[in-house]
Amino acid sequence: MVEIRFHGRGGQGTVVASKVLADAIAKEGNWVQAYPEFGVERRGSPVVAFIRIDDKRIYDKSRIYAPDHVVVLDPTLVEAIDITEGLKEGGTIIINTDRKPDEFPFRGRFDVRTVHATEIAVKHKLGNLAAPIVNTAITGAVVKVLGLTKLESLAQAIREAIAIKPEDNVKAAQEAYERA
Amino acid sequence: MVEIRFHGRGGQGTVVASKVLADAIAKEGNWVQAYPEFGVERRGSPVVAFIRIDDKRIYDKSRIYAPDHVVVLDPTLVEAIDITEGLKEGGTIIINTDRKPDEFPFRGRFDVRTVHATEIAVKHKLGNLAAPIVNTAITGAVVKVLGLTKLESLAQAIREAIAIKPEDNVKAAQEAYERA
Amino acid sequence: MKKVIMGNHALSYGAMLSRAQVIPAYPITPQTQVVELLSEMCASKTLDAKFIKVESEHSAMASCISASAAGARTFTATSAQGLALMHEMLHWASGGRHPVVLGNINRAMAPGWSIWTDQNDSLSERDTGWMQFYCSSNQEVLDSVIQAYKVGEALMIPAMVILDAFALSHTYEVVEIPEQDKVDAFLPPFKPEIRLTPDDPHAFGGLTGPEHYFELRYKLQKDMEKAPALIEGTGLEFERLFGRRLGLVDEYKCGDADLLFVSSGTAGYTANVAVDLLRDEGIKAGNLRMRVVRPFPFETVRRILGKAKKAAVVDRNISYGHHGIFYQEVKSALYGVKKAPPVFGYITGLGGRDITPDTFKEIAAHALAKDGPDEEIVWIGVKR
Amino acid sequence: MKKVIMGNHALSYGAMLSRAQVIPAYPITPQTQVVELLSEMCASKTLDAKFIKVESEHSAMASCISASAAGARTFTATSAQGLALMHEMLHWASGGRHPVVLGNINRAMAPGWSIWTDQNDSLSERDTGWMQFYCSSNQEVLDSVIQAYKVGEALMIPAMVILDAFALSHTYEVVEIPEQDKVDAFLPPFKPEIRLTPDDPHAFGGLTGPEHYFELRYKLQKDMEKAPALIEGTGLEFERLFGRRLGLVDEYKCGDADLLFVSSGTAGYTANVAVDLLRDEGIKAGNLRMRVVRPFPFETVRRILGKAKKAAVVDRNISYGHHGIFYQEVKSALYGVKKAPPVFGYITGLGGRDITPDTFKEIAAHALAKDGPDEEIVWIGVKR
Amino acid sequence: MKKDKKMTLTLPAEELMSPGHLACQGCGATLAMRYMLKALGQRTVLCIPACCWAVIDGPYPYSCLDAPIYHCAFETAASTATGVKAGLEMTGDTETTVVAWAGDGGTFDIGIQALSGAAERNDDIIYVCYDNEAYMNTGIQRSSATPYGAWTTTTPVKHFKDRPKKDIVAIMAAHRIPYIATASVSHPEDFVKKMKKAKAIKGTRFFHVFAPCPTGWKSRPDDSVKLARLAVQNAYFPLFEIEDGEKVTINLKLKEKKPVADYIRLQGRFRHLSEAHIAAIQDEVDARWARLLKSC
Amino acid sequence: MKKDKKMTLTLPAEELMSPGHLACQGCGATLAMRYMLKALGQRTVLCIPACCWAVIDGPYPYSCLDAPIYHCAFETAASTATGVKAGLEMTGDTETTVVAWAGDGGTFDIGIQALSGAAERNDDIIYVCYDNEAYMNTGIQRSSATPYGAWTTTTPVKHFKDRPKKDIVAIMAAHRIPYIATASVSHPEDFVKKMKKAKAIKGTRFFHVFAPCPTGWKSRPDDSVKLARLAVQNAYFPLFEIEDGEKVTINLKLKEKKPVADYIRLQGRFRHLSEAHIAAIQDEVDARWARLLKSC
Amino acid sequence: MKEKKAKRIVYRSEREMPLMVISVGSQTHNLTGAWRNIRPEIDLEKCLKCGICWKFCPEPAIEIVDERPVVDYDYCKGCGICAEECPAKCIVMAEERK
Amino acid sequence: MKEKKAKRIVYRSEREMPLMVISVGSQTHNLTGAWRNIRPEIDLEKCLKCGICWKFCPEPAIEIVDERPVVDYDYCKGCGICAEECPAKCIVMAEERK
Ligand SMILES: Cc1ncc(C[n+]2csc(CCOP(=O)(O)OP(=O)(O)O)c2C)c(N)n1
Ligand SMILES: Cc1ncc(C[n+]2csc(CCOP(=O)(O)OP(=O)(O)O)c2C)c(N)n1
Ligand code: SF4
Ligand code: SF4
Ligand code: SF4
Ligand code: SF4
Ligand code: SF4
Ligand code: SF4
Ligand SMILES: [Mg+2]
Ligand SMILES: [Mg+2]
Repeated sequence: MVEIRFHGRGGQGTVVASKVLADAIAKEGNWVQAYPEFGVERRGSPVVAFIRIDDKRIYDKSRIYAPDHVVVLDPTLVEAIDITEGLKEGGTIIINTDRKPDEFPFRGRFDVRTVHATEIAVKHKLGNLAAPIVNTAITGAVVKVLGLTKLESLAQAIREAIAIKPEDNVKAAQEAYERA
Repeated sequence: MVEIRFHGRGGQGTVVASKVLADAIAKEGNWVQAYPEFGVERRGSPVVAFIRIDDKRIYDKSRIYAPDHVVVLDPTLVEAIDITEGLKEGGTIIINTDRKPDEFPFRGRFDVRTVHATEIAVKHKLGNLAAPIVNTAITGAVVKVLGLTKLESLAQAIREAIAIKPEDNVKAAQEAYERA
Repeated sequence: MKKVIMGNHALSYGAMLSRAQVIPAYPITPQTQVVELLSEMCASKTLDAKFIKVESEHSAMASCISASAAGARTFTATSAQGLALMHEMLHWASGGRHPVVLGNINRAMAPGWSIWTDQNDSLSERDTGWMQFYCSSNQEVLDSVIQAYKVGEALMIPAMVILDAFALSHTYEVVEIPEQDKVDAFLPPFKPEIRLTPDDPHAFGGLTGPEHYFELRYKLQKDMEKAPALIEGTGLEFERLFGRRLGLVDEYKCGDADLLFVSSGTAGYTANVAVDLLRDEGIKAGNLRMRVVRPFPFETVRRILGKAKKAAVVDRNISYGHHGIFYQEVKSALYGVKKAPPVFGYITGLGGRDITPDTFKEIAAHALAKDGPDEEIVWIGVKR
Repeated sequence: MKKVIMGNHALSYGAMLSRAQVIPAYPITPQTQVVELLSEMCASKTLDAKFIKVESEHSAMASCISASAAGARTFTATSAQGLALMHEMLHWASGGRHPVVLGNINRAMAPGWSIWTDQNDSLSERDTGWMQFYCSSNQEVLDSVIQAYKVGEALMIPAMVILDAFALSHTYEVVEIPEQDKVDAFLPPFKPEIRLTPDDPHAFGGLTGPEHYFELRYKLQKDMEKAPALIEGTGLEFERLFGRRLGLVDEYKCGDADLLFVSSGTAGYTANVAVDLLRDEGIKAGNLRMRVVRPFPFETVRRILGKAKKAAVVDRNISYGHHGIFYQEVKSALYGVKKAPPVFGYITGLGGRDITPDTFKEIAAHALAKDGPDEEIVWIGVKR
Repeated sequence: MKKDKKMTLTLPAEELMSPGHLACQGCGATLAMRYMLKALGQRTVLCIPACCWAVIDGPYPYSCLDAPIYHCAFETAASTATGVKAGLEMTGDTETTVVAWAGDGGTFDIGIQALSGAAERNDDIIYVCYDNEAYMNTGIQRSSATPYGAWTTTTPVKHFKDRPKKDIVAIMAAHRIPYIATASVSHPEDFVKKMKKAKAIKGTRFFHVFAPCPTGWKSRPDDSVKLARLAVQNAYFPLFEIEDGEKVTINLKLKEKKPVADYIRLQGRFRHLSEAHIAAIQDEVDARWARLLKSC
Repeated sequence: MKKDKKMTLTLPAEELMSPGHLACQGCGATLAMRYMLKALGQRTVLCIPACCWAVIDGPYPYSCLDAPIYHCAFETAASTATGVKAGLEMTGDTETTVVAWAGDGGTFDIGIQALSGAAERNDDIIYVCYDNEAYMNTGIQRSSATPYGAWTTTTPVKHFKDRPKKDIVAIMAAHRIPYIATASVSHPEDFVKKMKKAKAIKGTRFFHVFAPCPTGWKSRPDDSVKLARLAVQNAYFPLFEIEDGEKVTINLKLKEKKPVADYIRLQGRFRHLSEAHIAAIQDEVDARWARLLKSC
Repeated sequence: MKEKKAKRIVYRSEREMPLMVISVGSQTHNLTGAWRNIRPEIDLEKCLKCGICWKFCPEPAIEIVDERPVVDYDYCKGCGICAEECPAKCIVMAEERK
Repeated sequence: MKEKKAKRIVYRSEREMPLMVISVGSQTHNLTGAWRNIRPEIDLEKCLKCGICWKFCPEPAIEIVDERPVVDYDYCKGCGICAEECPAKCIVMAEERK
């Protein structure tokens, strides 16, 4: 069983990211569960989503307290909140940032990876610099780093889930996959 | 235990008659229960009310099916419906009418008494001939015939219950008492 | 002072003597006389209360709740459809800890339209966190209103005083109306510790996350669990002042009974008549009348029924797809009690079908003929 | 076709595949996605239905009822406050024999405002004459909607399909979406014998006196009593067509269990995880997940629990002043059953407090340490 | 008697209401129903919430009407009608007229939300409110349609109704629905004509029908039609239509209005009113009439 | 910076709302509350039903307001306020202002019955509807306040809202309550002035407050005040008062109205509209404005 | 139109009843003439055949038979509206036999 | 006014909680500055002291200190209204450090 937590902001599509990833994983025949934090999401406020993956039916419907990995969509969150809470020792942290992994204080305890998803998103015209839509791009990086599913399945999942500019989103994910 | 049924029409104060009587009886220390037919009362439609009297607490809350006596406030009902239904053999029937007891077909099986409560009511200016208010007058006759309580208690009960022209109502009851 | 009054007026007098301060109410047959008399009392200043002529029962309960939050003693009355329309607000009153008192006239739920009695309206509110007092006489109605305030305000839990349509609501009986000063001595003014006022501003009932909700509801149940003892104690105090005692249940010849009826409402009194008739026939019957259903009097029921040879639970209600509700709950309470008797479940009298002493005799005959129940539900009086 | 969808959308797909014709609905967290998707489907003609944007849940259910009376298949969905606001109309749907299907997202009742799960909203409707199906996965949600129409329309009884807030409503899972033609083969169009039409004019639901009401309600209960067998049969038929079986309950390692959990909703699946963990520790645990609560599956519960050594009923709900509702009803069902086991009652998870495998392990430890229950209610996870 | 002369029937002969029903003697609400059905004909579904008509129709298993009825919950006349219309349409019947038929209490008070919702959606129903100015079925309690000054059991003489009658027509007009009409049982021809007109319109149509109630008004049963007529003639209840919330047409122009006192004095519910009270009522009626004239 | 110059505060300085609350960035509803409390002061009880404000205030055991609040059921803002007023009066507090504070959904739809009832009784409360034109708290579903043309999750682009916005002010005016006002977060001085005026009046007072919602309108958070201002300036949401249901006063006279298109184009919820649609909206706004001018 | 003067329906068993709460009979079994204590009597000689009595009877208990108004006393409740409204004043309300 | 920058309340037991669902603390424990990804910076040199930024801040996160507007970054959510409305255009929205 693998458990992942996503950090983003209200309005950034954090839940969609987790959902698309779940979709992609299911395409390979695995069992998967994705869910948002059970709360009130407000534009701008920090939000969380989760996925749980297993090769057999998942009966456990309780919440995830100790994820294996953490994905951070918005780099400013790293300072605003404790994104490592509950994260298993040695777990992976994937951050959307232009900074280097070793610029982060928790570098030692966890395996930090960075990808500049914002840049990729903007390049593919997904939102603008003030409000980039990074959620699909980051999934490419996650698939690369954690190897949960095939890139092709992710592309397929994005095409099914995203109504506006699906191909640009796929391309962003692909580029993030390559750069991660 | 004594059980009495009252017949009248919607709007004629049949329930009030039973209630006033119950009141008067309670004044002598007896236990008593009075209740209307459990239905929808409509102006003009035949309606029924009941009282149940005992010298000990009355636990029985079921309906009265076989009354000891029947009181008829409106003489036209005698033809319209079966006022003797369930009445115990030999029970008393008190009818507001100017006719004689032996003019009624059920005379043999029951003890029929008549009193012209309408005349008495009109005389005491309780309503008018088209719509006389006979309910208090008839209680006087009932008290006389069945001897359930003292006339004075009835008078008291009427005074307490009737807001408009209480004394005239008392007088009507007294006169009916005398004439019954 | 003794007066011959109808059950509905017993509710009104109860509210008046309790000095209810805010009375939002909406008419419904067979409750109308309750509000008519109260509105009369308010108009004539016999009662210093604000009568609010709301446009629905939903609003009636909403106004009761917030007036109670503001620190006023509140009363309303309704029946069947009206109670059902309040359902969301019933949950609200208990969850918000507002000791509203509500008189409910038991009437069968539509459709078809019925104005006649059965208990499905109030019993289908058994899970809303209200105390429920079922009455069998007009005296009990009046006394229960006063006691409901006393217990409810001590625990900050709302309470329903419940009476059968017509068989009580419209039936005139002799009632001793207590004196106001004695009632005042028994029931002090309502002074909640926390109330809605700019002098001490709080937000009531905001968003309550998984970290806190559970505890608040735990408190509600724990306070409910205090109610049985408090009801008994209040009954004793009331008896000292007024000479009449009401407890969780009413036992009629239960001590030596071979067959115990479990009954409620007006049928709970008619059962006594049947007990006497059966005893005349040499059958040792008894009657356990349930006055309080919420909180369920577990200990009392176990103590009394635990000693019986057989119990026949008579329900004027049904939880469709399950059993009669008293039957269900009595069995549940007795589960695991050593030597608990066979318990039979009867359903009768829905939609105002009359329940007579004969109904109970038929039930007794059925129960006495069997060792234990062999049907989920025994129907009495249905035309099959 | 397999799809990863959220529980709310499983409801929408269920309604779409069942070809619901009239969908009056009102939004409430956490149900909104159900109606959003349905309104999208209606706008894009994926579904040929009339979506009515009512101004309240009360009106939603009123419109469902009358559209059903007119012969249309109807669907709505709601949660907590919305369900509560429908209460009067829930009685109406069942009493009027209208087989509406309603999706309810289990959310705790206010106040304080909660959007998180517990079962008090739907269980406090247990006495309204609706069938209730509690689901543990999104697949089950979708399948249950289709089955609910099949069973409901056969018996002319409405049904609720119930899922936990967030833990199911907002959780994405892999769901097999059946093909429309197969669903059509399983579920024929709704063609009630009697419907509201000028071609055969009848007055529905008029005033019904004590001479008739009782019998009509007797019929409702008798039809409810047919439901358990029909639900099992429908489950078998569904399995033949779709390869998935759903019955009254779901047994997980019950056969040889020394300790049986009785559970429901998403906790009813989490319990399975705990069963495996306990078995790893050498404790023979099992889990009886209650899928259907109305009609209560008396026989099944007696058969399975009758063989257990101990039962631990886990309630995410409470009837204040009584017990957890499953606990109450299970004990009631087992009353008088020979060799029925000691039954423990646990309350946990109110207002969305999480229920984890550890919760069940704590419960197991408690139950295994005692011969029988020595408290009315055992609270798990409350901060005391 | 002129044997040869033909009877003059100014209303359709078809009778969809049979006798044997449970209305009081002289009930205006019953006349209203009779007229409406004459106008709409048998292909009409009625949705009747709790109100006198829920009883008048007759108990299970009977009905005095030859049109199908859904007896619905008190507060749901409009939402029930909406559901029926949708249900019929989805099962292939687009022709049948669906009517919500409710009392003033079920319309002005407990049912106003469902009505407002239906009007906002412009649901294709005719909503008829027969107004007897109180909750009569439950024994004469005030509603928000009860006029200023009236006694009811919840507005006792000592504290009679002190608020004016809610202006339901203005409220509905503010919803800008396609058709609104007032009607009176004293003017059945006008009633039938407007109802037929309404039948041909699509969307939400609203009727406010004046229906005297001898039981609740403490009036003589034989005065019912007379009272209704007086109310029209003294502009207490003028007859008019409003199309699309804007276009107002007065159906019965009044050259001179009769005094309201004539009308008031025939009713026991107003017995306690002083001359001053009646003068105040007259003023209010005059003001309303002036507003109406202005709005045309 | 001119160090000596005094700050100009055009609103009362007293702050009864603290930061830390849970509104989205740029929330208009939050500004509305801030202004209202500045006008009414701390001796005010708020009754807040389900709506964004039920969340904004903060979760148990916190509150961002310094006035007492009763968080009430969605449909009960008015009846809760009525109860509070009665409860306070019966316990000796006749001074405190009682306010029902609800969203458009809680006012136009599910709460309209309770509101209509309170207005009919002329209960002594101030009812404020902050209008963000949809059910926002549940994630942007249409309400009957949603304007023609708008996207919401229940009026998808393929089938956008095709009914006009319900005219709540006209409906309330038909109730003839003593005071009605519209207000906008772009004009806080006007808002505060009218709220103070309302405070001094007895009976039911109704405010319709325009409160942009960037989340639901798909607009930029920094445009919230600008949008509100545009709506006032183009007569999409004119500022006016109605006394006793009759006397209409326009608070901000418009010499020339800005085109509605400027306003529409700033909002994602209208993105799908064609020029023709926008022209239709302009016509509707013009017609409403003409009606308003006529009614003065 | 449902059967004129229908019979009262008596169900002896729930099996005879329809599943739903629906009407299957007409109210005409209910002879509301019993409610009446004054009765309208039409003087046909004076009658104008205007149909007004027919129009305003709330039951309706006036039928047009052979071009003239006939009161059906089985149903007439004796409200008196016909007499009050008759322009020819040819209907009198007589007392029922006491 | 409730305590400025109040502490978060932590209940360890139901006994510590009030009986009713009532607030006993201020929301100021909730530092909504964390929501911000752009920050308003006021160029006080250009400021007109008109108070408009203060007036239109929805939090409110602008205080008047010593006769000038000061943003409280603990709470400012970065909505940008102040910058948009400032007549002197002396507020700029700068990016937060990424
Ligand atoms: C929810 C609910 N509350 C109350 C009632 C009781 N009730 C039935 S009819 C009625 C009065 C109806 O008044 P109106 O609508 O004016 O019709 P009328 O009886 O005057 O014809 C009332 C209060 C009910 N049936 N349902
Ligand atoms: C009976 C009931 N139905 C539905 C809801 C769900 N609900 C809560 S807030 C809300 C929308 C509120 O909309 P509005 O009144 O416009 O306020 P806003 O959220 O837009 O501020 C809804 C539908 C509820 N709480 N109660
Ligand atoms: S109470 Fe009035 S409206 Fe009702 S049936 Fe009698 S006369 Fe008609
Ligand atoms: S959704 Fe809109 S109204 Fe609600 S808090 Fe956010 S911005 Fe304010
Ligand atoms: S008296 Fe009344 S009921 Fe009889 S015929 Fe005349 S109008 Fe009809
Ligand atoms: S109203 Fe008079 S004149 Fe006219 S038809 Fe009837 S009886 Fe004849
Ligand atoms: S950016 Fe917004 S929240 Fe921050 S200070 Fe400016 S107006 Fe206030
Ligand atoms: S709005 Fe601009 S000019 Fe005015 S006080 Fe604020 S910063 Fe200064
Ligand atoms: Mg009425
Ligand atoms: Mg809104």
